[in-house]
Amino acid sequence: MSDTITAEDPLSGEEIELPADVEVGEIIDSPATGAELEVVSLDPVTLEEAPELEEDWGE
Amino acid sequence: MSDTITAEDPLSGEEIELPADVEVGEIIDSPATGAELEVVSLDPVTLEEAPELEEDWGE
Amino acid sequence: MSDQLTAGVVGGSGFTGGELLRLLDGHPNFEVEQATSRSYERKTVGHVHPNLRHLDLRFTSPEDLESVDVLFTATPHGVSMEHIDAFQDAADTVVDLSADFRLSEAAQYDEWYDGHVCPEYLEKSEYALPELNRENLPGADLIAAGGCNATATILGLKPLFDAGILAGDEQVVVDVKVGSSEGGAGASKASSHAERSGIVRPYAPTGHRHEAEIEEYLGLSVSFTVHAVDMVRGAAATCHVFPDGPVSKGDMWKAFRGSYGDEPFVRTVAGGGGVYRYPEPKSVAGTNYGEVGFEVDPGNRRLVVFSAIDNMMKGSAGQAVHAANIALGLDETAGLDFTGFHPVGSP
Amino acid sequence: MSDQLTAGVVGGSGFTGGELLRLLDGHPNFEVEQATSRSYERKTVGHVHPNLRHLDLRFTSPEDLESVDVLFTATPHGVSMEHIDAFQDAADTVVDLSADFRLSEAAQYDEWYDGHVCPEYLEKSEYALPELNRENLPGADLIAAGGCNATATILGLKPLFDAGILAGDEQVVVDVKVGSSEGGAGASKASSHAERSGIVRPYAPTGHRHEAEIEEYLGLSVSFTVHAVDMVRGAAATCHVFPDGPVSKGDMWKAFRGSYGDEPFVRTVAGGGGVYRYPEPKSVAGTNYGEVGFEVDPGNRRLVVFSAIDNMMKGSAGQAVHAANIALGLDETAGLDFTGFHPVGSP
Amino acid sequence: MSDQLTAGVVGGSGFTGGELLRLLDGHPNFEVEQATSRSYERKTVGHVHPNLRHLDLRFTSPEDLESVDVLFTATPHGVSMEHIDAFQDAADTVVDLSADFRLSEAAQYDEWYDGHVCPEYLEKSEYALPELNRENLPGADLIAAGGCNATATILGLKPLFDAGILAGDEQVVVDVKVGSSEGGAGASKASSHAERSGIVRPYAPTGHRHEAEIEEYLGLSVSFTVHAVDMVRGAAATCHVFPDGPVSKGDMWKAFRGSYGDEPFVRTVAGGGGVYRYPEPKSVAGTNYGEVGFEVDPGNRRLVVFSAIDNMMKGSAGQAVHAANIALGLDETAGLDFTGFHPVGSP
Amino acid sequence: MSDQLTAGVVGGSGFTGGELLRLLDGHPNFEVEQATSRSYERKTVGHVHPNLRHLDLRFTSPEDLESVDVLFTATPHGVSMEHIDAFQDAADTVVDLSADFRLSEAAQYDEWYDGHVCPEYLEKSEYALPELNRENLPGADLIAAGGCNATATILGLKPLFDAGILAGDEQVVVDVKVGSSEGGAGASKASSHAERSGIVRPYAPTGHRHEAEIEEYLGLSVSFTVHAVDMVRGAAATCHVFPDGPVSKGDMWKAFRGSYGDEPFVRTVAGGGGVYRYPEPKSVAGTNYGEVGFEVDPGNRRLVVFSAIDNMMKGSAGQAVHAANIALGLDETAGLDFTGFHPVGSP
Ligand SMILES: NC(=O)c1ccc[n+]([C@@H]2O[C@H](COP(=O)([O-])OP(=O)(O)OC[C@H]3O[C@@H](n4cnc5c(N)ncnc54)[C@H](OP(=O)(O)O)[C@@H]3O)[C@@H](O)[C@H]2O)c1
Ligand SMILES: NC(=O)c1ccc[n+]([C@@H]2O[C@H](COP(=O)([O-])OP(=O)(O)OC[C@H]3O[C@@H](n4cnc5c(N)ncnc54)[C@H](OP(=O)(O)O)[C@@H]3O)[C@@H](O)[C@H]2O)c1
Ligand SMILES: NC(=O)c1ccc[n+]([C@@H]2O[C@H](COP(=O)([O-])OP(=O)(O)OC[C@H]3O[C@@H](n4cnc5c(N)ncnc54)[C@H](OP(=O)(O)O)[C@@H]3O)[C@@H](O)[C@H]2O)c1
Ligand SMILES: NC(=O)c1ccc[n+]([C@@H]2O[C@H](COP(=O)([O-])OP(=O)(O)OC[C@H]3O[C@@H](n4cnc5c(N)ncnc54)[C@H](OP(=O)(O)O)[C@@H]3O)[C@@H](O)[C@H]2O)c1
Ligand SMILES: [Zn+2]
Ligand SMILES: [Zn+2]
Repeated sequence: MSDTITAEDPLSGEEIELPADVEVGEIIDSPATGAELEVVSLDPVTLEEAPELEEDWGE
Repeated sequence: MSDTITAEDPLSGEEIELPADVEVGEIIDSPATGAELEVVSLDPVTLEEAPELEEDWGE
Repeated sequence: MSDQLTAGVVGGSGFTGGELLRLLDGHPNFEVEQATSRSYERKTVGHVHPNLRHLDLRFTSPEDLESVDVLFTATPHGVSMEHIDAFQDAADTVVDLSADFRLSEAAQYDEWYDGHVCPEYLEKSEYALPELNRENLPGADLIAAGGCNATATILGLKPLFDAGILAGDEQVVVDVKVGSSEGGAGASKASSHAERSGIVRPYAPTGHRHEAEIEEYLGLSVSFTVHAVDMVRGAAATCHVFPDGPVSKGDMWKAFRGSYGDEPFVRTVAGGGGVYRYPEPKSVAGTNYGEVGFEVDPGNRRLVVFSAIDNMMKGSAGQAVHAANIALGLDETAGLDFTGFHPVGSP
Repeated sequence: MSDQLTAGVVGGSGFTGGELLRLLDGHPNFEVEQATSRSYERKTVGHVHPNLRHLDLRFTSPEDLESVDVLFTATPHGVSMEHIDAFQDAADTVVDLSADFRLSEAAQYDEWYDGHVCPEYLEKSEYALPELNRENLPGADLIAAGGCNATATILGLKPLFDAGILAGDEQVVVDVKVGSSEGGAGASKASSHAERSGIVRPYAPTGHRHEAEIEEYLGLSVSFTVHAVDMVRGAAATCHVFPDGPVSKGDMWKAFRGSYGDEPFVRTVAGGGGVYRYPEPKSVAGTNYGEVGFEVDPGNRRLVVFSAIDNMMKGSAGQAVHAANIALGLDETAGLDFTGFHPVGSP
Repeated sequence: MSDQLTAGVVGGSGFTGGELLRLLDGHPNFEVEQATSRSYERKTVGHVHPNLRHLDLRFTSPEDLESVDVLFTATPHGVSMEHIDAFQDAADTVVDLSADFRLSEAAQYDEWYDGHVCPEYLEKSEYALPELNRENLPGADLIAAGGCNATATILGLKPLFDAGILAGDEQVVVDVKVGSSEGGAGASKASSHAERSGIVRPYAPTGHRHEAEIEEYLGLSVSFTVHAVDMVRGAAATCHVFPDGPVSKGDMWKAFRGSYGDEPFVRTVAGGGGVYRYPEPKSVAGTNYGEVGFEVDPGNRRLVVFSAIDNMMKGSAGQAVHAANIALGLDETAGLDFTGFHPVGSP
Repeated sequence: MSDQLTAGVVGGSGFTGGELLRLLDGHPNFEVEQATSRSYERKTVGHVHPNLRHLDLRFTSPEDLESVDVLFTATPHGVSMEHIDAFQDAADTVVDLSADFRLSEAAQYDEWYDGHVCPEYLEKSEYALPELNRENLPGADLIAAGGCNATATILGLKPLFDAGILAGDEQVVVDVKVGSSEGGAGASKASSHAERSGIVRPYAPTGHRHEAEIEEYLGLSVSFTVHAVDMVRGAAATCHVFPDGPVSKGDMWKAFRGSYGDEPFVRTVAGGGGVYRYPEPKSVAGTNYGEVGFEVDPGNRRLVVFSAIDNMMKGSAGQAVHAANIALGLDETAGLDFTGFHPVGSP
């Protein structure tokens, strides 16, 4: 397994694992909630819920 | 088609057709509402909603 | 003969009986006088068939048949042969959907069914499938609608006989896939939703009775296997045919066009683009159409013939009405013009 | 106005476009002149819609619109508002199936969609649903067919407003279940057979755009949630209604009879016996009927209203043709008389 | 207590009985001694359950119960209350899957069922759902597995009570969608494949008995409606909740994490990307997992809570084994570690 | 060799890749180190496979392969042959699920595929199907899992060769029915839910590539036709066999018992009572079992052989793990002990 670091999921408050090389602005999904999160800062890594990706979902 | 008479559906108030030879106590379904009705008197034919026939319906 | 005729349906609470009622209700020349059911006597037809809630008709007993111009009988095998006299008393034209009058000899009923009680009718009855027997239908008074799986198979293979590609002694495997409405309206564990969903179930691995019918009408003994699959309406026959000599795609197109070029209810679909390249039950669901098509497998010197019908329509009730139209001198396609849906799940 | 009219369909390769072509083909008063598609230009209509293989018609570009009496436009949201001038140049009567002209104010499009480019049309357009707006349809030149889920909901709840059971400020939860044809003909992972089979998938938990439409036409703000389930055609709305005072079954029957007693395409089904006791999409599949019904839950002082339609018919193409019939002074039910199947899997 | 225990299943030919046999067969601590069936007496278990063909076990009569450590009883409502003494004679631990011992008072059985013949057991029995009642299970000798629809509902709403978002007097609508296995193995017309395919059928519009169970365990009177949809396994509850004050997504996450953070069989799924964004029966099919999730609808001041289980597992047999594991001091998750499939149609 | 081994999956976001991850996660001897995907790089495995939400694993690029004990490659045809050197650098044992290493000669790839870029590997690779090739698997470093339809066919027909009933020059028709997961995770119009529901669609009427594989391993040229039907998992092969001389049911039982009496994953089901009398995909869904069975048709001197597997298991991922178990000296059935469900819709 690749290197990982931990951060707090902003929705659930849970500790989650992320790849060690995440970058600011990256959108990454949370293993705790499945939600898409945006990396807003590093050291420590801080995450925010990403703006809804208006993916067409079959309507 | 066999002979028919009309009566009032007690649920919807609609005029419905019934076989001419209905009898008191007979349970018959309404073409207006689909409901099971009981013939409570003849001449004129009077109908009431039949007690729920606790038919097993797949639960 | 007037253009407005009266009709009755024995077995009107069943699946094909309900389909007959639906077709007759929408037919420009028929008026439904009676629908029988023993279990639902005096209930409205809409109690059983939710699509017929607008009909002001109640089931009556099959014991009290009314006099009509044409009587359709849609009862389990064995019932019609017992009641044929009463049926013919009630109507000049009887169209039976069961197997009771499809074969021509009592011996066949001994072999494939449980014998026959009135073999004298076997010669008089006419097979309903117009693509096979159109010329004998006008004026017929007893018509036997074909079996659904037999109909699908016969429709697929007939052009090969017409064109001389098959003579009758070749090897032909027919692998059929059918929907749950073929089993009729009765309830059983095997046909419950939980047990029957999502299946590919070999329900007649060998010895299916429709073999007799195919042999009767094509003169061909087929290797026949039927599978139940997850659809409600529909029968699809895949015929693996091993002709004696080489046959090209062109030969096949010629054969199919020759047999069906003028047929109002048969469509040849063989390759091409898009999603629907060969016959599929979905494409004909709810209609009286049969789709037939083919592919040529030179490596194995095989022809693959596909045939798809709606068992409730071309495979029974639709075929019956089609034959009645011809028998009674009506417009052949009257009441049968529905062309089907797209998209459609599994009608 | 002659009884024989010409019609065109923009977006003819889509699901509702194909349904329009099917209906117009079977309609006694219309002749289809054109069906557009950019992706299938010059292909036959039957290439996409296997049920229309008999049509001698090829898709043409939406850039080259022919002049017709009535133009049906069945394109994704946003297309019609961009092309409305060209559409109106091509036809005196335009019936649009998208959301582009359903709401009356630009602000609603800002809130629920991505704004509107020609808000001046919003006042002029007429909502197609005849049960709601029949009197304004004759002669209308721009008609907006309702959304499928909105139509189901409105049909179910309208009698409660007509009868004064609801005033508009009550609590109403609408829990909708829909089939895959609602998503249109495009392909996506979520709508692939493997991922979409057998689901109960909350696809619009909150914030569905049809809330706006319901509010517009009923004056009611509903709590709206939509689930995708395993069927192709069909939308079923279950409305959980909390009226201010007690309401009896008799009150409900009276309300529904009052609103729909004379409606050709609405059927009230509420209890009774047999298998089909309440509205079900299966019962109306392929038809222009809406089934509505109800049950009273005294313990919770709740009314449960059920409504079932075929989204491709009453929920779009059928409603559009129904409205066009009225707009053009034709027989209201022309071309829409199909009553549905029994049995039927999931059409 | 040794780690190797013996088990029996009364009603082993039924759907939940078969599921119990499957789970016990794969369980590290149980040995199945007996499976009863009156209709299939002396037939192999594999005759009924094709997935258990490898089991060397034949059905025996429920009249001849063997002595076992734990007896699972999976019979229709009313049977266990009649035979409870025999059951307790046969085993120290009885786990009943029916409704017979779920409620605490005879009056509830009078209201919702047909009364009770041994109300003295009602106080002694323990509700099986570990997420609700884990602390009372160790050593319990009569355990009542929850109803499937009640379990789905309770799992979804419990966090709102734990977190004080709900107190019990709020308005809550629960709209449930269920598969055909909920009806058990019996055959009926309504549950035949042809009639039940492709449906959205309101089968319990009001008055469903599980309301009593939900009220008993959550102290909440819900507005409850159940629909049958086209799947075999699965129950999905959509709870429309109207809390007194505003609730944020963060509040909800906190509530769900608080209640289920340590639960081995509950997963919170609430938004995010991909195809599976909320709880779905497909995602948990065949497993003992419950998926719960939510969405917040600020416009209507509504919370929508979704809950999905496999009715045969978390909704009955899985829950029963889970509770038995706890009651007997075994590893809680023993025999229940299957995590489900992807893709999967409708298991 | 230690009992705890590391494993990687190339193509982990696909259908068989996800199945491999599921099996390896539940396998007592494997630890998953890596799952690759180009489209879902850095997303959690649970984003794609909802049943694997508990896995703490993210997809990584196939360009950065980690060193593992065994590498499973589940990519479309043509990918593995291009990357085989990188794969073998990363792992001592490579198990490939594509067709790239199944056949033994380059000429076959010219005929049936688009040629081969590294034919030197063709001789070295071992076919995975243990029932055919168990003795050559221990220590193998390149293993080619069989094609799903080929596996079903080979399993069904092998006993006839073992017993001398077939020699290889007989006429054999194989009519296959498959589910939608065979097509993999990609989206297309033909595989959308609306178009693919309820179908019996001839998707490979002739010329299916698995003919080559069957010929390679049985020495038999078959007449092969594949239909898509409405299920997600499952492949069912019906083999219509015309042996040279008469064959009795007893001969067939002897043949099947002879070939499979000791096989842990093959079950013979041929007649008998109950609902499930012949092999069915439902009965083996989710499992690594193959069900085989037969019927004898004396009239047509035909044998009908049925074979049913789950294409995701015995037909790909399960077979791959089975072979890896043998190759690496592990317990042959490790990680593959799931026995399936009853009832089950269409997993
Ligand atoms: N389903 C198909 O796709 C299909 C296709 C081709 C041919 N067929 C043939 O068509 C016939 C009807 O099939 P189905 O599928 O419609 O069957 P079904 O659904 O079981 O209906 C049978 C009908 O016959 C009535 N009936 C049964 N026994 C009777 C008796 N002794 N006297 C009078 N009425 C009786 C039943 O009603 P009551 O019991 O209430 O009287 C019911 O209305 C069968 O012969 C079948 O082989 C069916
Ligand atoms: N499906 C339903 O149940 C339903 C119900 C009610 C309302 N509606 C509404 O009806 C409309 C059509 O829905 P649908 O389900 O039929 O969609 P669909 O299957 O996706 O069809 C869309 C059609 O529009 C054409 N099209 C797309 N973009 C276009 C453009 N820019 N210019 C011209 N033509 C364009 C497409 O063909 P080409 O791309 O080849 O040109 C296709 O023929 C939508 O607005 C939808 O919201 C649908
Ligand atoms: N299905 C579900 O999803 C579900 C979920 C939660 C709870 N439950 C509850 O679990 C119980 C079983 O449900 P099910 O769906 O498994 O039902 P089922 O499939 O109908 O099975 C019932 C079983 O009980 C046996 N049985 C019936 N009457 C009996 C009697 N008088 N004495 C002894 N055995 C009898 C039957 O076999 P024989 O007739 O051959 O003896 C059969 O094995 C019910 O109480 C149900 O409410 C079911
Ligand atoms: N489905 C079955 O039932 C079945 C049965 C037997 C054998 N097979 C064989 O198994 C293989 C996989 O089938 P499937 O159904 O799992 O297909 P699938 O669902 O389409 O998955 C293909 C996988 O390969 C990856 N991939 C595609 N191109 C790649 C490339 N150039 N380099 C690296 N990765 C690539 C894809 O992910 P990204 O594109 O994100 O990298 C995806 O993870 C095929 O060869 C198929 O013939 C399948
Ligand atoms: Zn389906
Ligand atoms: Zn189904």
